Amino acid sequence: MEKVVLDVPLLWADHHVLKVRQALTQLDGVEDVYASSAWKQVLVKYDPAKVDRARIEQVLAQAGYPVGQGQTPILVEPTEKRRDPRWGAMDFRMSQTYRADIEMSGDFRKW
Amino acid sequence: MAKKKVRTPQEASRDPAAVALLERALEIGAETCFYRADEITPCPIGAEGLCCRFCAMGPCRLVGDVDMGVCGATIDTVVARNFARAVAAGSASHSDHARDLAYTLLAAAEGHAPDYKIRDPYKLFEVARYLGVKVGDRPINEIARDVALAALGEFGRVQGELLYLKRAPAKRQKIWRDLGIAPRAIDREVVDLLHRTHAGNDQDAEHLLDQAMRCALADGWGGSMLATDITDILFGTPAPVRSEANLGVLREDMVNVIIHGHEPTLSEIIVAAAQDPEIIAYAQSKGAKGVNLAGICCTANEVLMREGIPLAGNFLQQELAILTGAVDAMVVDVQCIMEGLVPLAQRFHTALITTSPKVRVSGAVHIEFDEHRALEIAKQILRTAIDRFPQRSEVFIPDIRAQLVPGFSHEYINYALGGTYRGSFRPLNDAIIAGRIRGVVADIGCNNARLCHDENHYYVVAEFLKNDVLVVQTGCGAIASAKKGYMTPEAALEYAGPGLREVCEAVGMPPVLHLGACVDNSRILTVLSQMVSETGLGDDISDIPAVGMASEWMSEKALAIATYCVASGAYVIMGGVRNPVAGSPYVNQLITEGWEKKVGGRLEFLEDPEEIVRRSLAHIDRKRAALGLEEYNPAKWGKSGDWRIREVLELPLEERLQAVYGRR
Amino acid sequence: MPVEIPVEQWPGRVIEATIGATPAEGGTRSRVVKVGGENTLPFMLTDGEMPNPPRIAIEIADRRPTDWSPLLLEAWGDVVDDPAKWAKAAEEAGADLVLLQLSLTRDGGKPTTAADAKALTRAVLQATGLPILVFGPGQVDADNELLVAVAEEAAGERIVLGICEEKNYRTIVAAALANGHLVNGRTAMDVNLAKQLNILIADMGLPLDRIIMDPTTAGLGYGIEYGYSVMERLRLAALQGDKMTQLPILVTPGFEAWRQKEAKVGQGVPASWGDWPQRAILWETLTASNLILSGADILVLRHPETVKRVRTFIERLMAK
Amino acid sequence: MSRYIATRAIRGANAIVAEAEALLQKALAEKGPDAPVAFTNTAYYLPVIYGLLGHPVSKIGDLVPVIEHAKSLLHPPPDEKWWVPYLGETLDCGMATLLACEAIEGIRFAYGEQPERYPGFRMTGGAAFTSPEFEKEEGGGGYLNGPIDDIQLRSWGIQLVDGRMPGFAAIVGAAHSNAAAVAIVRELQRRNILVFLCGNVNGRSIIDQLHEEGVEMGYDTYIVPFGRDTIAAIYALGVANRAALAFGGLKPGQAREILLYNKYRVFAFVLALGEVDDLKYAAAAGAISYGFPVIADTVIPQILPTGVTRYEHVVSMPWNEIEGATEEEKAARLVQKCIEVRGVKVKITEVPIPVPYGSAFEGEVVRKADMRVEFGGRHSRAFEYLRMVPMEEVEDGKIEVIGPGFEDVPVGGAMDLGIVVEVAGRKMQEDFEPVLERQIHYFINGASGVQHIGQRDIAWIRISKAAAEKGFNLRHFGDILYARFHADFGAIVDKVQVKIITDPALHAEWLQKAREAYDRRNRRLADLTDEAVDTFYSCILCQSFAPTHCCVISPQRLGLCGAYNWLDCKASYEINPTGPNQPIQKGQCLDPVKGYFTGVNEYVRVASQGKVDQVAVYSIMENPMTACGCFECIVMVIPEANGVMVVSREDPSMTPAGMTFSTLAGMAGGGLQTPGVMGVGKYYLTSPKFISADGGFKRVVWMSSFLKQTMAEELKKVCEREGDPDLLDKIADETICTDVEGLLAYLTEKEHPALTMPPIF
Repeated sequence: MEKVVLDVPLLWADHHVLKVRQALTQLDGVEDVYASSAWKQVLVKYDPAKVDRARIEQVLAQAGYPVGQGQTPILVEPTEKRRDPRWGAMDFRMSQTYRADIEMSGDFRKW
Repeated sequence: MAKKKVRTPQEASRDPAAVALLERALEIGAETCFYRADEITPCPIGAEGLCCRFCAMGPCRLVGDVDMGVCGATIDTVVARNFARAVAAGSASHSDHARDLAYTLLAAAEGHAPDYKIRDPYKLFEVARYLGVKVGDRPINEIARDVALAALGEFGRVQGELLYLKRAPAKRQKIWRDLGIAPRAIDREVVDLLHRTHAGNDQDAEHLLDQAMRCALADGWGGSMLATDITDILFGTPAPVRSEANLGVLREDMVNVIIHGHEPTLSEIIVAAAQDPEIIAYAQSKGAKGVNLAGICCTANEVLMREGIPLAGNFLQQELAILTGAVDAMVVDVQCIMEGLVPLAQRFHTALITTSPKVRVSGAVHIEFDEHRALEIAKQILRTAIDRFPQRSEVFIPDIRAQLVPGFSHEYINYALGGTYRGSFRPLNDAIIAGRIRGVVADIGCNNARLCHDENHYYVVAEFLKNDVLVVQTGCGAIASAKKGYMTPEAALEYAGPGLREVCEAVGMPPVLHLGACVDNSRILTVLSQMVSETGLGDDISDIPAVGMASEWMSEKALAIATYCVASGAYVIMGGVRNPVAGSPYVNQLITEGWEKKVGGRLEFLEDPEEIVRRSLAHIDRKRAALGLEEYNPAKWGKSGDWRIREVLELPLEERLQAVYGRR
Repeated sequence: MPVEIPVEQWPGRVIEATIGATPAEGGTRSRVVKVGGENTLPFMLTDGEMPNPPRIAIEIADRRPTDWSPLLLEAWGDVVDDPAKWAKAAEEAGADLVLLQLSLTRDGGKPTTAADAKALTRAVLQATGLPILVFGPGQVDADNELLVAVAEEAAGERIVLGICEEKNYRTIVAAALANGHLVNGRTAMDVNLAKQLNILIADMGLPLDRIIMDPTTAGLGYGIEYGYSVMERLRLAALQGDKMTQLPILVTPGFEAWRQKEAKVGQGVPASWGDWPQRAILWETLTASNLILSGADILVLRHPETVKRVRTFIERLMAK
Repeated sequence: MSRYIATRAIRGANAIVAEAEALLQKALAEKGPDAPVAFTNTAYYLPVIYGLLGHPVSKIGDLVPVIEHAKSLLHPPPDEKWWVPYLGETLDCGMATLLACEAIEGIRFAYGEQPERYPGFRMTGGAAFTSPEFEKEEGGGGYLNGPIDDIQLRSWGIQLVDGRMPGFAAIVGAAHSNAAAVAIVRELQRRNILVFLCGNVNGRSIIDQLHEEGVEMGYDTYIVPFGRDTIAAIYALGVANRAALAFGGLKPGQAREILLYNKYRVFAFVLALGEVDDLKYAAAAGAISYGFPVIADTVIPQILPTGVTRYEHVVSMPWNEIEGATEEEKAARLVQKCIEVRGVKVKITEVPIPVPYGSAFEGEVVRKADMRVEFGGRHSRAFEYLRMVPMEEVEDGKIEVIGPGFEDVPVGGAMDLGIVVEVAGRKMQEDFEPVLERQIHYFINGASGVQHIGQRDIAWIRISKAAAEKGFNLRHFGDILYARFHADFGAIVDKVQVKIITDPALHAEWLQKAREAYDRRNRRLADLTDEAVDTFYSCILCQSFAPTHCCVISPQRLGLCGAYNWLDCKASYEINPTGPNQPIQKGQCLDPVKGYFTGVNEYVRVASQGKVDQVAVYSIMENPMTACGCFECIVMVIPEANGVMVVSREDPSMTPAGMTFSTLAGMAGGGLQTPGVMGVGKYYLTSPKFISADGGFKRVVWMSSFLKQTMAEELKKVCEREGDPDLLDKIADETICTDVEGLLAYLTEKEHPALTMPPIF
């Protein structure tokens, strides 16, 4: 039995784990799968007689999780100076404590 | 007079870039303010406030057996009068700056200044609320016009008191009103104080100093605060940006234009003009790659906070910048501009360009700024600079610069601590209450050529960080820390105590926060007021474990700032040079114990930086105890952070999957 | 000589609470009843205004109240066997509000269930168009179980749920919060206890205009002066601006009067006490009218004749 | 945040919003904008979106602006070096994540993919989804729960609001083992905490684990499986939002208020089991905005500074590093930590002992003949000691009996006993130790057949034969104390453990420690002067019968009833911030001698409903403090003697003023200021501040003999302090005289100092 650790950049959450596992565990010769969304890696133990790494990668790619390719989608790219443009657009300015903050916390209530 | 001992460059500055250029100055025989400071002995009589020049019967030097002027004015009166005059001048400077901004806003709103627009409408709405301007569904320019007019109204307010006073905690407002020092109108308080200090007027030290507080409050809660707010409205409320500091930001291959002074009105437009393709093309036609802007003093801070324009240095580096030979133009507006620049600029190819209708310097080029034609003038200035580029001779740029993350407006801090939906000061108050943050220190203000440049700033900031004190800075003090690298987020890991480090890591902020120009000290007042209203730290500014200081002060503006901070309840230490009221123990006692009794804050002049740190920490601990907060204990903190996950990340997958569950 | 009557102006005002909701407001009541809102001491109409006169609620039981005085049972007749009919009779007798008092058990001793409570509430709501109040039997567990069910059943009707006491207010308040009702908070005769309970209830997030307070009272001759004084002080504090006492006051003179010997007993008392029915009604009427003068906004009464008399009393006092 | 968490959460947020947007585009294309989107059985649309944005989503097209808003909340991840602040940005990304997750679940509903299919699964108490289309498997099974319906929500909501249910736990992922999963859930269940389940680790969810172990899930067991991925965690926040809308009186769109409501009122937390991925970090950032902290059983960065949540934001407690031999013990510690971090208050209503318990038994006496065993008294030594210790040193509910029980003690015999109570709490202060310690007396006395007298190291406890026969043993002291401290002092005590010590060596050791502590406290009390504090306390407990009376209690002047000193008031305020003891800021001292303070005057003016304008705290002659009627003594000026007399409540005799105590009481009480007459607590006599403005204790010319006898030692010390050790003998009492003439004669004979003092008027 052999094992291989594959980087799968699109495996970034546990609903992807369910899909990756579904794809791999159906594959004949795959004995054990650890799909880790935390580390975006898949550990596959397989019987080299029945299946090979290329096939595993192919199945992964078909399932939408190509090995080593793609990346977590980032909708907001960093800008040159990192001045975050979105902050300025926030309809939000406060230079006093919000009343609800005080009222909701019983500790600080003063009647 | 015999020649004094002249300091070596290493004795004159702690900043390596400055040292390199001071050496360069020696080499080429150029004279700087450092040299002149060594040459000139400060007048010992004036230094202690004992010289009375208020009428032509004098000047009376109240030294030795003389304890009364010709008119009979006592030492106490004279010392208080001198101090009060300085406060009046300082307040006038900030406030006049504010007035010009308000006029710019008015012109922009009315469409006469097409190069300006309202960059932060939300701030406009907020300010409108304070100034009693209706927002509703009205067009933004209409609101802006009314805000500008309301702001201008504050200067000559006919009746009542300044509208912004209501931003202070209720208890503070009551103190002002009970003492009769709630400012009425900005101009009026300055004029009133000037009037009182005229010969033969107010001749009671305490009474004079009360008006000094009132005048300073008109600056802090009036002029300065309006200046900050209107600048934010016109040019955007600052949020963190990345930038660099020190003379190493000058570029050999670009046209270097230094903007120096205090007002952002022109420099913001220069920033825009420098990116204009037409200007870039023109620069390229002269063999440069483009135009590189860098700032000195508070103009620098203004454009740094909003545009990320790098800092070339602080007040004492204005001459040194020219000594690099790489500055093609230095554009100055108002305040803190040394006349010594002229002879230096003449030795190089540098164009020294004055722009303010209020400031001309003999020997400098004057291109008068007019906000109605702002962009046009900015381009004219830049062309002047570009034209000088080919005349450069030898260039000496020390390769020294540090990174920083400035841009901490009060509003951003509020956002940073909770995001759009939960922004508040609660995490900051919590951190102080728990003792992760021992207290807050604002180290602000100038450089002083009589001191070793930046030495006090470096020292006190480092000590405070070590002791888990959060430091906020403005003005030239901020530039000092920027150059030292205290304003990078990484500095928290390197210099901060365990509790402060935890807080900085949680927020991702540097341990020293850059709040802006010296006029932006008003932001500190707003921050303190909100800390009070957030509850848990007492019910007045004077209850908060915080200290203000200008550890290398030199200007009258610094005295105005100090006075409004004290009158707002803060303990303020002026560091470095001699106590300007030392001549009268009574006046000194009035501004220390006297003011503490009256307004809860006190003003002290301390020469020794170690003493500054000692007294500050003692004050902070005393305030903590008074609030019933836990005693500061750094051993309790420092358990958060990323350190542990790094070990895990280094392991191969299979081991990592086990390691995340911890060691058995 | 003209006499100038001094006018006393108060900075505070009692909060106006609205009980009941019409179809337009999401309920089924034929009208709503507003209580409170005064900015003066009771009936000092020269000093301030009293937008709402004291309101009369008639108490009905969820089954024949065997412990009630025979005079009351007689006065109401057969309707006491059917809360729906009783509610209707109460409306006809001139009530502004109907208070349904749930008991701990049903006929035959079986405990009242949530389903019973729902059915009773529904029946009363259908029988009358008046806004209603529903009070639990006064035992913690039972109150919690029954009133939550009642609150759900009456969702949208803006009824008053009672009784919240310091030891047991959270569940009832939560039920009121969830279903848009009001609550009645009862404390032992004490200004500060009343205020504290109001604070506690308000702290849970119930708006002040959905809280009625019941500072507890006593029957005539059995300490009414004590209750009177507490109510008076609550009202004075309210008018002086103490937010947490500015709530309408509910009192239960019917209950208090009818449990006293003078009202309850017809035999074995001195002849000089006079005619029993007359005496009993007078007892309830006098208790109620006293409390009206000390600031009551809602009076819970039992005898239809008392209702008439108290109504007349209020009308005369309200006449300018 | 930590930068690591910020980076991962912001990445997760960007990714999930992108995924939601793609899914939305697909749904718009395939189903059209008018296709309905709805969670079943709720009037709150998609509750998170509805609550936060005030935007009712009922069809796919309604989701477009939601995703747009979510995108506007996104930020780029922080850099490796020279980063800009990320906390606010991460929290915004967290909110974007929640909006995206709910949008995804909404679309999944439209596609019939939610609630999640789970073959073979059956819920107890019926599934949420009763509509026929879901009943594909027999009896409505085969599906996980998905969102909670409104009816269930209301029923649970009431329990959450009224405190019967302390909070809810959103468990995300899978436990370290099946046994751990069961143990954790059981621990939560035991505390009545509602449990929501979602997420997976390597495809295994805690739902699978519990299912395999046969744990019943469903509304009836308070364990609700949402779905096997983290996206389903949004249903938990849907509950939070709806709770705020239904019970907080809040309107949709009041985002900040809804979040704050949850922070302060809904005690929920996230328990992240197993490795944490980008989306889990992102969703956690969203939960933090609700004030819900995150506790992980793996190594992740901790975020301990407080503020957005009430206590720590993110806590890591790696499973292998939790102390405990079994999975159950570890689970107990993990859950304990969660409760601590969230500040969940656990309610204990019953005292679990074999004898009846209640305040009715407090006055009970156990006679020698009925006694099984006694501790303290003449034949043995008993002490009780309560101390505050750091949070991590207390294991809540741990009760240890160290040493032998009383089985071997002969009937009617005695043995040594030490009761050591260790408490921890975020609001606990060392000053509260004696206040709490004194409660031991009341708590233990509440047990039927147990008698408790005394305190500290003079405690004396008896257990009756009847109680012992019913099985009452030493451990039950611990049970009583644990339950009562939680029930009565939950506001300041978070954790309690009790040591019952009979082992001789340890007993001696702890007695020594206790005595050191008593000593320390005595000294602290002595140091506690009026000048040393900024705050006095009020007591308006008696306003029920003296409506304008307000006690001003300072460190050196206790309440006139003698029952409340300054520390008691301080603790009472912490426990019950709306109660009768409120802090009075001293304010400016107008007159240090007479004791005028601006704050006191302001407070008293309000509290007395305007009847009392000012109070001189240290004077009987000028604006003296009012009294209700429950004073222990009355002090009254005897003008002829230039001094005062002190009459004790116990003294029925005539006094030189010509009135008995009961007549005097009418003058002193009622909340009126009567210069020259004052009701006081008897220990005020020993205070240096006792009518200090008028000359202090030396003014006392007559005193009830009862006081002289019962307080002999204390008063002797006072006399010494006043520089006249024989003063007590110079003070007359009712055995010497009951009229002024006799009094003057006696004073003259004894040369009482008052005669030569300045006139008291």
